[in-house]
Amino acid sequence: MTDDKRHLDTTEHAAKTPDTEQPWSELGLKEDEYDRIREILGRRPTGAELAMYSVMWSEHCSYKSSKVHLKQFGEKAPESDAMLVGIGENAGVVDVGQGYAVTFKVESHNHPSYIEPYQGAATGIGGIVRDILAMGARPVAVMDPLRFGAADHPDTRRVLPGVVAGIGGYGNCLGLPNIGGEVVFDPCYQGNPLVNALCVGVMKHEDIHLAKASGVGNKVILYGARTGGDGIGGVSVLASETFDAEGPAKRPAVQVGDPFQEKLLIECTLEIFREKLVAGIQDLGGAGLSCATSELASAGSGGMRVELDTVPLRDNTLSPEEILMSESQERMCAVVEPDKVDRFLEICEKWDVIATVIGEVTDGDRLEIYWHGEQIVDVPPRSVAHDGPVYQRPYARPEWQDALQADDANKLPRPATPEELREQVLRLVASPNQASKAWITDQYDRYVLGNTVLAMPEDGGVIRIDDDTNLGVAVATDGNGRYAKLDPYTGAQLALAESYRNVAATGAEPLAVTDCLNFGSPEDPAAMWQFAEATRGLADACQQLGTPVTGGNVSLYNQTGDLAIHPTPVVGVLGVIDDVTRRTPMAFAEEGQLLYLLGDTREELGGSAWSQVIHDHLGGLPPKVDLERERLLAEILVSASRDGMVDAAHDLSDGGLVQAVTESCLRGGKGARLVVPDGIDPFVFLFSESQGRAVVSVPRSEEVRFNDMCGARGLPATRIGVVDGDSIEVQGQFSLPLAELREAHEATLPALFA
Amino acid sequence: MARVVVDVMLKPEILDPQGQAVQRALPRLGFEGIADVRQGKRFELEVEGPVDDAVLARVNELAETFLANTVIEDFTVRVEETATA
Amino acid sequence: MARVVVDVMLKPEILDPQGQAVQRALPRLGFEGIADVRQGKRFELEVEGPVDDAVLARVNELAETFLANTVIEDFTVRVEETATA
Amino acid sequence: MTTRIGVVTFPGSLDDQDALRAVKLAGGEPVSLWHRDKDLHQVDAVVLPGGFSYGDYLRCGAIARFSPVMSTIIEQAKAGMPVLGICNGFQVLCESHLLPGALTRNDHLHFICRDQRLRVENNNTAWTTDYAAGQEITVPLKNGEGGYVADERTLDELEAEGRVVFRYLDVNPNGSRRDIAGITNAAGNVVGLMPHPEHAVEALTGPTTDGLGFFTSAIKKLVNA
Ligand SMILES: Nc1ncnc2c1ncn2[C@@H]1O[C@H](COP(=O)(O)OP(=O)(O)O)[C@@H](O)[C@H]1O
Ligand SMILES: [Mg+2]
Repeated sequence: MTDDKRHLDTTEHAAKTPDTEQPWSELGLKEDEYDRIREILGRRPTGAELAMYSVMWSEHCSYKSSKVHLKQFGEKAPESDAMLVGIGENAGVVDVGQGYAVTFKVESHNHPSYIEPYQGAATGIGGIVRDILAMGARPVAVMDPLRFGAADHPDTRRVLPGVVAGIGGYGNCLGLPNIGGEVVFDPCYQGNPLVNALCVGVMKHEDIHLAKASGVGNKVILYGARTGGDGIGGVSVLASETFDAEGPAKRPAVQVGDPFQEKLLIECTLEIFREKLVAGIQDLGGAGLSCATSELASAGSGGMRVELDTVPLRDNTLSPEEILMSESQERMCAVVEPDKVDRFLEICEKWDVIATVIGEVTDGDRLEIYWHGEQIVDVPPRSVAHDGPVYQRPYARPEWQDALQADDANKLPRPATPEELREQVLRLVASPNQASKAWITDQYDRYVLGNTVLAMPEDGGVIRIDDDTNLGVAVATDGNGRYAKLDPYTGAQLALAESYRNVAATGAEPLAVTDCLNFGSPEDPAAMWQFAEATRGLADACQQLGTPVTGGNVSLYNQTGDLAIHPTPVVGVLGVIDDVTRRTPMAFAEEGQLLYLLGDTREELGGSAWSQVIHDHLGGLPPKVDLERERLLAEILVSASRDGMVDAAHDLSDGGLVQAVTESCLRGGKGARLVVPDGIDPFVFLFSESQGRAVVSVPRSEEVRFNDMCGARGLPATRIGVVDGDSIEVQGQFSLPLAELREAHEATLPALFA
Repeated sequence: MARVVVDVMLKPEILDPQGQAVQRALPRLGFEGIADVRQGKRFELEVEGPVDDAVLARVNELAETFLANTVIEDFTVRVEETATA
Repeated sequence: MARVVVDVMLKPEILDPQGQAVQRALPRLGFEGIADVRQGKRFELEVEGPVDDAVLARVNELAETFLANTVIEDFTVRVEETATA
Repeated sequence: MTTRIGVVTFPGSLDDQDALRAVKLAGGEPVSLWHRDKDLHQVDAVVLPGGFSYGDYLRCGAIARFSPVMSTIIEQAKAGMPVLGICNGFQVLCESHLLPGALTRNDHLHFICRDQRLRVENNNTAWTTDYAAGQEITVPLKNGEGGYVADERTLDELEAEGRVVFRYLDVNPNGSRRDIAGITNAAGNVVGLMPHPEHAVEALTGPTTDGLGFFTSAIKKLVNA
């Protein structure tokens, strides 16, 4: 013990030894950042303080490079009555009516998932679920937008099955239905797969909880798993540094998830909420206790005092610095009034969850941390949690952008004969990006909780949230890195447009947005330009569509050496549907129903799936965005659902019309006879990726009414065929038996990964 | 035919939820006095021909690259003397 | 503190899909000459106090009723002599 | 008098709410039972729901089997109370030796979630009287360790005594011996199966409503008893 004390770097000791060398650089701090810490404290930081600042001031936790751009989401936020809690909390909260509120957020776990695919992805799910839980909500569904390297690359065989097993292993064990996501392959993600995870939670308005520590004398309770040596420094090391082939082989300790512990944490926390026992609550994610204590104290009114040696440990050799930085999973931190502590601990005991009072709220304005009675941290909490460094990183449009855009995909050689057209359709629907993802999604439980109304491969997931009234929500996530590479401003808007359209296709009204911005190094002006453009594009589009950004996440440094990933903004849209029984599925299931194409088709092949699959080409401009058209299309889709005018709807996105029709036919087990409308080239009709479009299946009895509605509101609606037979026939061109299409579409992923 | 056994255990600093679950259940089953439980994997490889140093080196490599995930696991390789029951 | 190891393996007549998957992957990894692979579990129990016959008998009982499902699994119990790497 | 059907919640149970809802939709009175409570609160039948009790650590169902509530359920099951084990519940019943055999890792090593077609082979159990013998039903299946195994003698015995209650059709999703999806004890009151009838009770959320019959069977049997 005496030995311990001799080495303990107390605040007192730090004040007396100003010249002690400190490893600020190894911890990822820049010299001016270190100087600023000394200035804030009026002395050198103790080891524990240095650990806290370094991890909280990392890119991942402080958003120091992205903050100046993210501001726009607030500044340009459209007026919305639906927003109950906005950006800045663990997750945003949206009013969905009938007294219900929904919270949702998407986050990245990219770098950890490359190092250890199973655990990296699993703990990604665990982390986002705790964020949602911390808002006071019951988590009700998850989604997983994923990006991998080339489908046939040997390392993809390592990463993909591990990531998928990890997401399934954790999410299935938590009992959360997985209702959708994305799987995209592109060589640009080879060394930087993107593992984003989204969670949706539901609560009543009065159950909203915030992350703040108020009320002098209130107790701070740490509960959940014991603290171990997991991912120490993981946040700063894993999330903020590029993988450098030259550098020392860093094999940072990875976090291992325990979904069972998290399931107990969820049930225990919800019971605690029901009894109104918490004044403030925060999950422990990146930066562990450093983050939770400083954020709670920073957002609250008083200070906080923590006895760090009371933290239950898994490994008794951990130093106080390590305890502060540990990223052990499945932990939460609550602020509880003294007379409610006993009941709080009782509920934890009921659920076999370890809970310990580790400190209390003080009337000061400092965060003080003690170790065996000696003070090792004494900081203004805001300086750690909210007033980190802010950078105006230089950015510049890369010089290759012009050449890329000039390389027009519309000029690529096109199929010359019907036979060639047919063959290219088959190649398209069998290509890894366009093929069925069932091999992956069949590893996820979509039924648990018994409220899943629609799940993948539908356009959006739809969850019932009230058994009696049939109120529900729909969520979709989308992103197209190829479009964003061609034009990041437009690309981000297209991501929103697609997600918005997907939600509307289910019959739900789009309400709010969450986003995960996956980009390269902010220290590279080109990547920073992409980031700035995408952020501006998304903020503008959200303003125009009236869907505020409620929260999200930024993941930078997604690059290997000089090679950055495609800029990849992933956008999640939440919609509300007042009666889930009127949801619109995607399957063409009724013979004789009429197929209508909604929207305009132009010659738009830049960044298209066709250009990638047939020509391995990326160039030109992405399709044009028309947000007013998107809004009109959404209104029509929602009205059609409400008035029972369509039996099926499927939005058009990558792969164009032929991809959408194939998917809807295969889902319903029925074929289609298509007629190419006058004045349009069959190839463009089938493969163009013009936006603002959807295909719907209309019962004959509804045709007049439906046409009238589209006509009155000015949405082009073209009758393109009929549900019929057991093949897809494009009149005058070719016929493809469903069986052949199914084989092409469904065999690809099993052949690669099973 | 000889048997080479590869034992794979989570590194000591890595959380072992399975071992912990077993340990927590022991008191309920009336077992006291067990301070820690770790759960790992055991692979039994039946090797054709004699197990010389070259074979052991190759099994080591197999364990390192395939049977264990050395980011989170340690392993040992040994020739089994006694047969398992 | 002594370590008692319990090895649990599927009975020979029970299909072992995990072991088979490992075995099937071996040729792809360039490993020949392995006739069979079985995958099982290894439990390391850290026992407080000396490990005498009474303790071993109790661990045996624990293995029989809890650590192994004897409908499909066999087990062995032994005191570990050498420490794992 | 309504039939009280209890659904046990173990730590890590996931489909307990679904099972309670299914009981209600079938016209019974759902009763939540807690793993630490030995008291069954006068229920007439018990469902052990799906999920990952105790994280499925060690073996699925191995730890749950030793919970206080199970000691009463084992006793009552032997005395004839209808007990249905779904997925994890089936695993608990096997670990408890109320049903023979065991469930092992799926032969393809992946968790699988699919709409599964089954044939009802025995409609004389407490949970299947509302089906016709040989009836084909479709209910969700979702498991990682659903491969049913038992030694040949046990399998032959099960077949001979008509105790194979459900068999997989089209696809054997997990490598189960003889395509066995569910079995019963000799008395016919204890039934376990891997697929999830409680997820097929509403057209809105399930692939079919074929699962409702499990719960209506038990309710009718108890009302008539
Ligand atoms: N791309 C983004 N768009 C909108 N809000 C963002 C974005 N990135 C981060 N935020 C918001 O910034 C806050 C801090 O983010 P984060 O550190 O990920 O939260 P947490 O601490 O809960 O993990 C959150 O409210 C988050 O929603
Ligand atoms: Mg959070």
